[in-house]
Amino acid sequence: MADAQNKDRKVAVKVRHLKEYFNAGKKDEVKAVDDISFDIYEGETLGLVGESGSGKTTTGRSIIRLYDPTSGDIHFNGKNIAKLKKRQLKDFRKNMQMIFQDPYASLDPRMKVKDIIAEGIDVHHLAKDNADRDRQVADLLKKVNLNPGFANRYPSEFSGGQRQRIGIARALAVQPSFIIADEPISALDVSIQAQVVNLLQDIQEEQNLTYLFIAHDLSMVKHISDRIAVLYKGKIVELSTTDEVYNHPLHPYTQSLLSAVPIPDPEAERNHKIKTFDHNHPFKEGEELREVLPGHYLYCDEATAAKYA
Amino acid sequence: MTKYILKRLFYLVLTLLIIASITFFMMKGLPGTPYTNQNKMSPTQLAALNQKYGFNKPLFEQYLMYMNNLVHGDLGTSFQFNNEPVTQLIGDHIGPSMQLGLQAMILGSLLGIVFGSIAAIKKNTWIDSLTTIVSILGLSIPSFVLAVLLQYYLGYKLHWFPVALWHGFSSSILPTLALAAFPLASIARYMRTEMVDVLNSDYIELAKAKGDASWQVIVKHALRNSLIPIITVVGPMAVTIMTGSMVVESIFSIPGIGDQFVQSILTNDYPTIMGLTLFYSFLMVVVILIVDILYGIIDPRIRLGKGGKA
Amino acid sequence: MSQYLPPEETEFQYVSNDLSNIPQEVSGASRTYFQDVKRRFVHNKVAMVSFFLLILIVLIAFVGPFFVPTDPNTQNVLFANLPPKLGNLNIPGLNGMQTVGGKTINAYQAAHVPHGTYYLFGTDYLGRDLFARILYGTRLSIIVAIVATLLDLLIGVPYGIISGLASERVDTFLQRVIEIISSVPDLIVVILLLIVLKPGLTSIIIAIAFTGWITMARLIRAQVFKLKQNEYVLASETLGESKWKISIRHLLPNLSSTIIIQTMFSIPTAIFFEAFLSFIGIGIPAPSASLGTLMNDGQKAFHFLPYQMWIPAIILSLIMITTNLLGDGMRDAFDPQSD
Amino acid sequence: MSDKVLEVKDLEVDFSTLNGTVHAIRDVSFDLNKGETLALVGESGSGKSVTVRSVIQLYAKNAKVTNGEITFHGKNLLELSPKEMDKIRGKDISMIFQDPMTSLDPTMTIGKQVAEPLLVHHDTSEKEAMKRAQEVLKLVGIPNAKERMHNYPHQFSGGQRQRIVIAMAIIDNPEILIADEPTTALDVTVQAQIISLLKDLQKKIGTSIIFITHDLGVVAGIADRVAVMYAGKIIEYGTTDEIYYDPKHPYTWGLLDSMPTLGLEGKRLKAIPGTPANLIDPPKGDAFAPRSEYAMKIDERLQPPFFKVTDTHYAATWLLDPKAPKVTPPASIQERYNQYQKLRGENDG
Repeated sequence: MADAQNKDRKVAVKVRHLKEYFNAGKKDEVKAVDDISFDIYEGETLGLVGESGSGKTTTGRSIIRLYDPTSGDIHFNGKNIAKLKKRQLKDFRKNMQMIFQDPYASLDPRMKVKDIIAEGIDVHHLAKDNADRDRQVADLLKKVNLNPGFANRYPSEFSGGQRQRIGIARALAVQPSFIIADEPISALDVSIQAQVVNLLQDIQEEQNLTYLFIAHDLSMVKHISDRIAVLYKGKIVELSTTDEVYNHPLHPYTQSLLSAVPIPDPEAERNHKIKTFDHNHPFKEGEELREVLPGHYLYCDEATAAKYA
Repeated sequence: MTKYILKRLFYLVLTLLIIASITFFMMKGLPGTPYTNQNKMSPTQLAALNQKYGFNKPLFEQYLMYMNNLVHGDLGTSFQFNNEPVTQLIGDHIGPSMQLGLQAMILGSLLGIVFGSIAAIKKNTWIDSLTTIVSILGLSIPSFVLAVLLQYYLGYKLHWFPVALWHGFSSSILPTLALAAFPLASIARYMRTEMVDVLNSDYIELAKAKGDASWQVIVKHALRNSLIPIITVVGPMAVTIMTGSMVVESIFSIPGIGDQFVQSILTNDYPTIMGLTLFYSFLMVVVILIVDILYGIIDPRIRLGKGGKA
Repeated sequence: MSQYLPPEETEFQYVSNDLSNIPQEVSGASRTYFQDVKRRFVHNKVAMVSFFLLILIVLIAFVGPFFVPTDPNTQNVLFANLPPKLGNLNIPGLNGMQTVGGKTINAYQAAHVPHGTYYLFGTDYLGRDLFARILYGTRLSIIVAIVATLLDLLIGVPYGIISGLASERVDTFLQRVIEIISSVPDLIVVILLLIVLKPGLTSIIIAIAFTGWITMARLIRAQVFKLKQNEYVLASETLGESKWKISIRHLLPNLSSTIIIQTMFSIPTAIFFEAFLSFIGIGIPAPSASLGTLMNDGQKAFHFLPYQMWIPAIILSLIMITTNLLGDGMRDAFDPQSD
Repeated sequence: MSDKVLEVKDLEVDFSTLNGTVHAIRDVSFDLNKGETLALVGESGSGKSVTVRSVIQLYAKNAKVTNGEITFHGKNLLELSPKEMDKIRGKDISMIFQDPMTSLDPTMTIGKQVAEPLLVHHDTSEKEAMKRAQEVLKLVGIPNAKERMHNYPHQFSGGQRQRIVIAMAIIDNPEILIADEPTTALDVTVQAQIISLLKDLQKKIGTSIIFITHDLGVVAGIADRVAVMYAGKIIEYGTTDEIYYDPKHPYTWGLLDSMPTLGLEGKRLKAIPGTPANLIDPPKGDAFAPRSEYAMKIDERLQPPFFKVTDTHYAATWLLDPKAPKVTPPASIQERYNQYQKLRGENDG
């Protein structure tokens, strides 16, 4: 998968043939993630887009090992973490963190903000004493543009956007190098979304973080991502740089998805043509993810791939 | 569906066998013998009885014997009551208990559903408060207290109904009332909660947006949706009511199995206790199974749960 | 309403807001969840009245015996079945008068009760002071209920949490156990246990707790299933917190409302069971008294001496009503969405 | 104007909550013309949903209309009895809700649910109503409508369920269709289908639509006119082109700017700083002023009236007062305006 364009870049996360089946082997088996492979380079933001049920949240949760992968490998900082036992996970959890979707469900309503943020500090014993812990919490609050005086308050007093900032501070507390952001803005109002996205970008720049940004909102993904993977029914159907995916989408599903995005411009909307995609027969025999153009991966069969060569 | 029912039946039988085994060993572990309450007996008489009931055999053998009989529908023989088989004992006394249980359940659930619905519809009005008071009283006043009061005032003082004994329907009225209070109260509470939930749902709002008058919304949409979960409560409660009727039967001197059960407890009549325990458990598991099946029939989400999605 | 002043020229100037540092607002006053709960509870008049009434009953039952020197088990057959009397006050129902065979007589004179001896709640068929017996009986019933409920908590909460958090296999097993126990109606289980155990206070408590915890365990399990899907629990897991720590740090505090509410509803159930068992004669052994045994005794003579059953019945119902109302009030306070 | 089908005037709605009275709607007026689509745009809590729910009079029990008039066919809807209101709901004015997963009765077949408005409002026979229901289901694009009418809601996907809800709303050819964020809960591809369905239906049956959304992208494609709401008030309204290409209110600027556009190469989004105003104690003057870089002294004291921009375009901001200093909108907004001018030039030439 190390393609020609990015040969020299360091890979932060390497996912190979990841499968996550729920109720495997039973009648109600769900192939939430079905054999996906991709790399995330150090310092980049990989956008993972897909509609509901495409498996994007499952992918994120499998990588951070909230779920045990059914099969496949996940290399993180040179170590395969897919098969680690629950007990062995603690170390890597300092380096990989997650920001959650629902700002109302992601903060424990019975805990003070400072205890929420310091949870990771406590688990990994990152504070020398209480004063150090308080100082770290105050720093983190400042970093996410919240008033450090809020440390003693409870989540219910905050708005959705503020809560999401607290969630970000919690993730940053253990100083991770890689953050999975699972639809972090989809529950927020438009004007607040931009605030949170800007914050995420600032922090990434400051701390040289790597992001996996999961979303269904294609316009925001485009804005924040360096490269984009399009997920459909548990499979990656297309993966390339943001410009490539948006300007030269190859997979019919990607094309249909992009054409459906509403544009805040009446004139553009008047001429807007929506492409349809046959959801009943999405995949064909012999298809797999192939690099059809340099750095541009497409889920297709050999004949299709040959066309681009 | 058939497969599901078969699987459930298997678990049902398994559950009953486990319960039978546990009660068997529990009863065998008792220090007293069943004869302590009998008139004094000579050792030979005792030995003869032991022989008869197999009490001199090893425990495990007794167990096998018991289970074997059980599988053949034989619950053993009562130590009291002229050595009557327990099955016959149950058969003879089940009538009044069943009648009381069913009457109480029907009365209780109907009134409970009506009261609960009205309370939910008239939420936070005096009607709601009144219903709350009635249901709190129903939940809080034990059936046997109610039974004694009803017996004294409506039977003994006012002579409206027979004071005791079992002579047809009129005898069943007072005990039914005493037994119905609890199901009435608790179903009214469940119903209120369910109905309030349903009335807050989007589809009720959409029904209103369609121009349904409030009564149409309730009859066409709210009632059915709030009744479905109530079914799960009603079944097991019916069995509980039947067990609860033991004291009420005693108070009214009704020859039901509840009264029989109390008698057998007071006289250490182990076979009858075991038999009745199994009988009540049988009722319980069967009722739960029926409720589950019924639920699947009534709720389309479960009925057509698999497939069917385009 | 201030007077409308038309805008003036000078007011059309930019105020140059410092937008990089807008003062951050947080909504409302700073209150914890429990402070909110308390506030809602205090506003609920019915619940507050029930609360104080219950406290009063408990206080009287526990402190009362110190002030009532009469022994509840002392028999005085000469003074049997005396009606209630309070001093020399001539209050109907509390004047020691009794109707026997159509004639009203002064039962105290008839039994030659010495002057100055009064039985507030009368005496029973053995001439025992019913007031003393009811004080002790109430106390006993409350003790049974509280201890049984504590046992419910101690078994039900961990059982529910383990079942909710453990692997599917463990959960299935634990649920099968519950299924089997609950296939036998509660009353029957309790009665069976009482037959097996040595009669006495402890046995009753154990027997009642044996079925009581199941409801608690089921509720907790369902709640855990819901809570563990919450993203804050997942977040805790990604931070490396162990399951055990998660259940202490996140689950227990969030389960507290469920636990408290269910506890409030367990108490009346336990009180009822105790009374029921004593009523059918397999509960608290004589000569000890509980509300149930008192009612059992009273019921035998109810047609002639209704006070012997009325008084314990009213107290029992009062305890049940207040605890039920208190439970309702707590549920509304913890879970305000229901209004 | 004679082709006005609905007129809302000076509407004010309060909610009583534990923390105090929320002034959810503060003096809202607008009208709806025959056959047009009016979009009410705003963030959560801006009052857009409460506004339309007041029209149909379905709102929470703690809500209270304290002032205003809603005129429909010469009648003030706010003065109608519940019975009279029932006759209008579902017949003349119908509604589509946000979440198709919860807005259908799970225990009733969809055919019956779709047919319900006919049975409620007319003497239609059950058979006739079901026939109509089948036709409408076909119209909204439910395949095999004849068989699928007898299915239950859970047997349909989210997008299909929203189509069913739409079928229900249009079966009686309503004059007004209120769509309360009908696509928010749906995936983009499904959203696109639903929107084109609504547009088609409007052409066929000529209904007027009030479309509520927070998504400016969706609005651009469907609306004829747009009203932007902030903190319980309409702060700007005009034709869709006017709002998108020549907005005048700083909040509208902020909203347009905080959206990443597929066309524009964004480096950093321009976020609106701060958080929305507290409606328990609403600001005396312009509610948006504390978040605006164009705030003036007057904004703190007085609420701005509507200033006319064109016959169709009005904005409530003191910036349009002749006494105000000349403002230069952000570059991105100017760009929009230039694009508009170019477009107009092309069309004219």
